[in-house]
Amino acid sequence: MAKIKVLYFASLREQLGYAEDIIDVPQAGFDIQSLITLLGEKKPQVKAVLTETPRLRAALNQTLVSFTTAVKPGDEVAFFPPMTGG
Amino acid sequence: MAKIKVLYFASLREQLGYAEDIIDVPQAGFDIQSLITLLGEKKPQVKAVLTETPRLRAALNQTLVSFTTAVKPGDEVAFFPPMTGG
Amino acid sequence: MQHVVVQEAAFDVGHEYTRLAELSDHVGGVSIFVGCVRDTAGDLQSLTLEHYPGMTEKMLQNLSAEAFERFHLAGCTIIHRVGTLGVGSPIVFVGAAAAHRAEALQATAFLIDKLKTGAPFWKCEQFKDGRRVWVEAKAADDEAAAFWS
Amino acid sequence: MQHVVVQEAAFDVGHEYTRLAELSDHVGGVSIFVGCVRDTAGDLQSLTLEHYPGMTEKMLQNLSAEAFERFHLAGCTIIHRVGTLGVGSPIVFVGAAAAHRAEALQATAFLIDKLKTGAPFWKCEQFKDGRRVWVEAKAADDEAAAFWS
Repeated sequence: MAKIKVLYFASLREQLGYAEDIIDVPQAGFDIQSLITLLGEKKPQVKAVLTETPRLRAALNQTLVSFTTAVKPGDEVAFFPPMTGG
Repeated sequence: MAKIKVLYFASLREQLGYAEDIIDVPQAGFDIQSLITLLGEKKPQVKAVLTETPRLRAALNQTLVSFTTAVKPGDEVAFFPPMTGG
Repeated sequence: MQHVVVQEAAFDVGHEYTRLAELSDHVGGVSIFVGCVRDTAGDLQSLTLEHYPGMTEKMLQNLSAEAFERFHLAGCTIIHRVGTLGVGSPIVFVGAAAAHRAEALQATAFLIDKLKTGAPFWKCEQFKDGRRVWVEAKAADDEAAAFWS
Repeated sequence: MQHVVVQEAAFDVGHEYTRLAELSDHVGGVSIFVGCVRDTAGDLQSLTLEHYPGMTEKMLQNLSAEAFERFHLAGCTIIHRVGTLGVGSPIVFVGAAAAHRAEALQATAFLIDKLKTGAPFWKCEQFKDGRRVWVEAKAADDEAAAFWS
């Protein structure tokens, strides 16, 4: 097991009332979708927010990724709604 | 017979060395093409400049027109090369 | 707001931007294009712009009115300079303010494309070696203008 | 020249224009788009922009580099504000300087279309009656960004 940092932005951060989780993940065979499942098991509030966000986006080490992208210990993962810049 | 004013712009004006002609035209049945022919008969220098200008443009009373547009006494006609603004 | 000017003097881009941006709380985007005197080969001295006074203003006002209507603008500005301009000098300012970005961007492209071939301006280049050359109209400019028809 | 900034402070459009226009004698056109806080119904108090520090700068720099290469730019500027902004406030400045107008205009449209959906900014609207609403992403913005792919 090793730790990864999970960040929440915008409506996700606001609904949770906090911006960051640190979570233990297995060393191998772990992707963004597995992380969502694990977070949901450990934190019901996070599960609700992630599943209720339409078109949830994920970034791995500050790059947009699909949910099938592998996560390694030490990575920074962020979850947020579709971006609305400009 | 009645007078119309003919203006020349850009390379036409420069080649002629002057900017304006006043010319007598018939009262009726006269178009831009007839005016070009008449100018050519009366002023060989104008004929050379008008025929040697690629894609010659004409304006009648400050509106771009085709050479088949009728000209009336008192009108202002202008000849110039394709426009290059902007 | 439609603001159409032909002038010898330079224009202030910041000032013209503010005029468009502050029109209304409904403005969500301001788009601007400025054309400058380009010196591709390092041999240009200056550029002289001649125009047809009276006809120019009329055609630019028609163009502004067309853009205003077509792109649902809150504001539209066309400023075109005439006279002799040095390398790098601004020649033309076109700007549009609209509720949405697509309309502002499209109006700006429309204005400059149409203005290139549809208003009675003519450019004459003066080179450092003394040559004077009237700029020839480009077929690409006719095509760009025709795109909006 | 590529100039990419995320900041709370306002920007000076005239200053940013000059930075682009004066890059080189090869610049023939400068195109600019500024997005502002729009109040369509008269009930908006302010707009707050949140972002993902670090990722934002990286994505905007990638976007600038892509535009610079793709449209053969002499200069490219992206300035995006964050924090709480009042109605009418400028939010974002994108600008491009190029030899020819088409490249400058296209680069500007590309930058703002891509930036709308491709950089980690989120807008929250505060209304005069106290409501707070996160702005929803528009399908039209995804389509506009996809146009450039």
